[in-house]
Amino acid sequence: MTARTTPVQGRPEPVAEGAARAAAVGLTGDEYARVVSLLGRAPNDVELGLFGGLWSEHCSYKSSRRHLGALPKDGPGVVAGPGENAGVVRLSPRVSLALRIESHNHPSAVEPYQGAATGVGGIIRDVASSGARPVALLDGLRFGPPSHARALGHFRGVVAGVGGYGNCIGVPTVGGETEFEPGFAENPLVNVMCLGYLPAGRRVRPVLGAPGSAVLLLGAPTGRDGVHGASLLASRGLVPEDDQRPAVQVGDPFHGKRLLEASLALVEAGVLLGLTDLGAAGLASALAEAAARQGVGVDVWLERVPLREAGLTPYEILLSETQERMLCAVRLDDVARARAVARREGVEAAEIGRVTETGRLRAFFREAVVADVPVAALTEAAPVYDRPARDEGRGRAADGPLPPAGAAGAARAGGREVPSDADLTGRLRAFLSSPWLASRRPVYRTYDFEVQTNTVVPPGRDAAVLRVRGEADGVALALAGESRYGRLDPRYGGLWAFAQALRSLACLGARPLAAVDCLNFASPERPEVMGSFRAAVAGLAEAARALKTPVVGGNVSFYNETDGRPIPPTPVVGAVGRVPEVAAARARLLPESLSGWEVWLLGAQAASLAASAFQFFSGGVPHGALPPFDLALERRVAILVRQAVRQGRAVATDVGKGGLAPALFRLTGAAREAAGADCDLPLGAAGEGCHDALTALFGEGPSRVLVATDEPGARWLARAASRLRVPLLRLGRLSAGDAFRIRVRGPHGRVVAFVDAPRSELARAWEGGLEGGDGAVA
Amino acid sequence: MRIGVVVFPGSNCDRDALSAIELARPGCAVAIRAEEAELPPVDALVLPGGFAYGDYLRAGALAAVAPVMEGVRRFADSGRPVLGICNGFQVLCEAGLLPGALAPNESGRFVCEEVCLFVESEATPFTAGLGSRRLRLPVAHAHGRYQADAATLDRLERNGQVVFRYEGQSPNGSARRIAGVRNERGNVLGMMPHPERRVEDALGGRDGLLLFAALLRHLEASA
Amino acid sequence: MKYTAVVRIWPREGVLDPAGLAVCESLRRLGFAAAEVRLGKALRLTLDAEDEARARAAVAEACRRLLANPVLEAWEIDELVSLARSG
Amino acid sequence: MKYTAVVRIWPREGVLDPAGLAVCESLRRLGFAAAEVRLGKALRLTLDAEDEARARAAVAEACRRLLANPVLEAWEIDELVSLARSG
Ligand SMILES: Nc1ncnc2c1ncn2[C@@H]1O[C@H](COP(=O)(O)OP(=O)(O)O)[C@@H](O)[C@H]1O
Ligand SMILES: [Mg+2]
Repeated sequence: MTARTTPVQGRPEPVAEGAARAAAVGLTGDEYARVVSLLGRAPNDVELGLFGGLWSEHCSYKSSRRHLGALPKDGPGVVAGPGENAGVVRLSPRVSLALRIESHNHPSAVEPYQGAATGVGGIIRDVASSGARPVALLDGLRFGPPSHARALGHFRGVVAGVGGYGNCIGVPTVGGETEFEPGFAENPLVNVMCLGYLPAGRRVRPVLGAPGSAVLLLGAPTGRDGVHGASLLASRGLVPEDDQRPAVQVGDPFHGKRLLEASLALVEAGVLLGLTDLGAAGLASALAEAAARQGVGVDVWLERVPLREAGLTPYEILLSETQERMLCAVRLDDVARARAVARREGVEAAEIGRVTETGRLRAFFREAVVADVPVAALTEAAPVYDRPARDEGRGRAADGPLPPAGAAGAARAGGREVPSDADLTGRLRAFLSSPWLASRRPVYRTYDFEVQTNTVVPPGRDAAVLRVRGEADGVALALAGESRYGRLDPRYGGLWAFAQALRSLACLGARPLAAVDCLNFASPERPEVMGSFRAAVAGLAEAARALKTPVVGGNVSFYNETDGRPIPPTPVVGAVGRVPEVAAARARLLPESLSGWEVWLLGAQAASLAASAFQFFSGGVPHGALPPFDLALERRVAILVRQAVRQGRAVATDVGKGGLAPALFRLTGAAREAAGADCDLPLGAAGEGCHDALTALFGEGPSRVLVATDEPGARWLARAASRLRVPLLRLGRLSAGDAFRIRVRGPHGRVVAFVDAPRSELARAWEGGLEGGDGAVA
Repeated sequence: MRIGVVVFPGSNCDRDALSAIELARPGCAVAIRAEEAELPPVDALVLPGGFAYGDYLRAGALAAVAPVMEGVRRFADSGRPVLGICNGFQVLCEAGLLPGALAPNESGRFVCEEVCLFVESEATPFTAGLGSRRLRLPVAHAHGRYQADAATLDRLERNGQVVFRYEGQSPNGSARRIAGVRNERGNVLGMMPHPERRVEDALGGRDGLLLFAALLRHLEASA
Repeated sequence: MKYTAVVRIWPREGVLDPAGLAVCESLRRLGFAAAEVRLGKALRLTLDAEDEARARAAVAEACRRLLANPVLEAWEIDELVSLARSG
Repeated sequence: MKYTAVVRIWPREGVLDPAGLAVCESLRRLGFAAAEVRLGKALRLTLDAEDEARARAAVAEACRRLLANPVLEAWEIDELVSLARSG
């Protein structure tokens, strides 16, 4: 882009020219007209670039903002909610937790390794800029099936990128999700969440301080990378073969680590008036948003911005998304001290601007004014859309005709037919080794999940548990996304994601403190996408209220589509909870052995194959009726499970993806020493809708948890469950041997189907599912 | 008694090492910045894990020429105890203070998991009294495949310089399943597994504490 | 016929090369008068092909499809020799 | 005078090169008749020196002291040009 650097004075401009200029920065003709009326003149190119960046979906949330108000953001202990660097919630009188989630979907589709790496770098800086030391990462990943060459490339590149950055900077990746589904073959999802610890009294905000304060830019010299990454890349679908080179950023975790230490040193030195990460739309958005929060103005001298290569234009300097940079404000007297503190960590701090009373963002380049616009025009005055939304979800597919049978078993998976016994064991084995369920260890073992030595429960369970040095209470963290049910009913998808994240915490004995959400959708300009967005948010909000958990931050990623092929609606929820007496928790949560313990199913017993992993696995098109979602029961189940686990009476696992049989398999692996299983699954009693063996074994439904407990524990459980009105069903026992047996019993206790395999054989299939062959991580 | 932990830009297990040492003996751990040429007075040195200087070029290569390394070399030459953990091991090999080199894992991938190792030499300040014990410690590295030519490997085995060996399959394809080696004199030890990550039951065990306790005993005896 | 090609893959102009920067800094610290370092990959590839033109085409195709990431990297064929000829 | 050198650093003969093996496998999967791949590094180094001989000596010295690890790697100077001459 050639920069016209002098402000254009009220020159009437042909409409067509305006529209073309607007399109180059991702704005519509109407938005351009709005800019002209706000300024009272046509913007010059630099100014237009500022509007393009700040009014992008990514920065302005213009399509989503109206709907996000539905999410409850207040709760006991909430110190900072959405709109800050990170949400902050109190853990103890001494320690608070900072958490935030971000998507890096588009960059990861274009360049998987760097896209994922810079996503990790960005989320770490967000948490650090709230004054917290980042202590954990979680990554929510979605790809097409690994048999699809492009999807395999995404998978390998993204996993390597998350590890490449996270391992190097020294923040452990303690959990996440890795899902493979046809809907993500072109558009992978990379959602990353970061947790930080900070002293309870500390509050660092993304602001600039009073007029007269100095503005410092910390970190890497600015290059041309990622100019308009946010506004262009994330504001439309992907176009295959498109040249998106300028939009890609490269991460440097080594510099990231130095910047992290420098930022925290500055916070500790007590010199900061404000601190913020440079993310989407670079310097432009960091300056404008920070100034807007206080209603101040800011002057910035672009020639003082350290450059990586010569010849960057003012336009590029303002909009570059070069990584590993932060912006801070200090009092004039403190500039020298701040720079010394940063330099000690190997980081340069350039004084690039001054806070003013003007309320305007003014950029100078070698004496010339290259942009002069009201801060409020860039921020508060950004358009907000009430885009047309059409509800297509709920029940539509369920009421429609069954799709024609695809592969053998597709129709049966939805119907009643019970396959032969031999078939069932083989199917369980194949299902466990398929990308749907296969062990994620090949992924998380490439992540350092123990650095910083806080990891009490490492990845492999429903949630991870961390200690906090010097505190009795620890923290559990989990991430849960939902992309299958949303195809049938997007509200249900929202309910599921939220409830599952909290259920995962309960399985490790944690009480929820706060959640964050990441909403991944296709183009908001399609009414059906907007409809699913609205419904999913409504589902999240309902669940958050019913489960009494505030949503302290979130992120929206639209335009996840290629050539008009949208991803399925995918809300992802990250949650943190408190684990009391964490020092003793490891022995309780990771026992030596569970053999001889009883197996109980707690909670709802309704299940269905509709949009279940098994239905997809069997080659079916998602169809059928989803089981009812009773949020009140969900809450009671979570309370019961939490109490049982906390008191050391049970080891629990959520019955999520894949249903009961895979959950039982996971339970047999929950102790250091694997156990066998010997269980009975009575049809009908096993739940509403469970009238056939496939649904009983593989059907999915909310509010279900499988626990192992000893005999006194079982008595306790029975009493507690009746007090809390939670249904209970005893399924059998875990055994010392290697046999994994489930008998499905029909009327009069007759065995109508069974699974019977050596547990070690199932384990081999499960463990090797993502290893070797074409699915290998490396 | 003071044990120094060298903090390179990009080290990320420095705090973990400092707190493990503090747990073994409160008040004796000191951080030393690698950009400073002079070592403060200390009785032993630990080079911690992480990605010093980003591990760019080769793991440990750029750190091996950091300003502090001259001091580390003199310290080692004087016979005082030096322990390199993970990245620290890589740095010591790159600096020539230990024989051999650490190549990329056979799998080509980073690996983070708990392994078992045997202590095969007591002739270091960190393993005295731990003879033929079996330790459970975690590894977390992408470049942990110990390599040296056959003659060197034979010599190391003959001299008892192989201090730790992985039990069963090595997680990285190390020559002769070597997990840690010492110099001839025995005062410099490098190991890929992380003892500082196993110093509390709450975090999975205390086998790592044995090494720090052995070091303290050694320092006391020689004080 | 067997051919051996050496391909060099460089970070593109303008693309951040953190490794090159770090190496340059260390070289300076060691007293070398290094002004700039770019760190790329070298790849020696032995393959079957009918003649040199086809070998070159195959290597170029491999660079495009797999070896280099066009978003971040530029490649060049540095050498191409027939193994028979080179001994 | 400014010189630019390109250095190639290879995994030594006999040292396992997992990255090269992985690339080779992927090439075969894509249908290339790849027999062997070794993955090394290429380093472009711009430095000041009085003349070409000194430039070459400095680069060789940098390889020995920092750029290559003799246990694992072999290095070669692939190119050395004076920037003035090459334009
Ligand atoms: N991308 C990832 N990063 C880190 N951990 C992961 C990732 N994917 C999965 N995991 C971990 O693997 C385990 C199994 O994950 P998942 O298959 O989603 O099962 P669950 O039903 O327990 O959520 C969990 O502990 C999870 O945290
Ligand atoms: Mg999960």
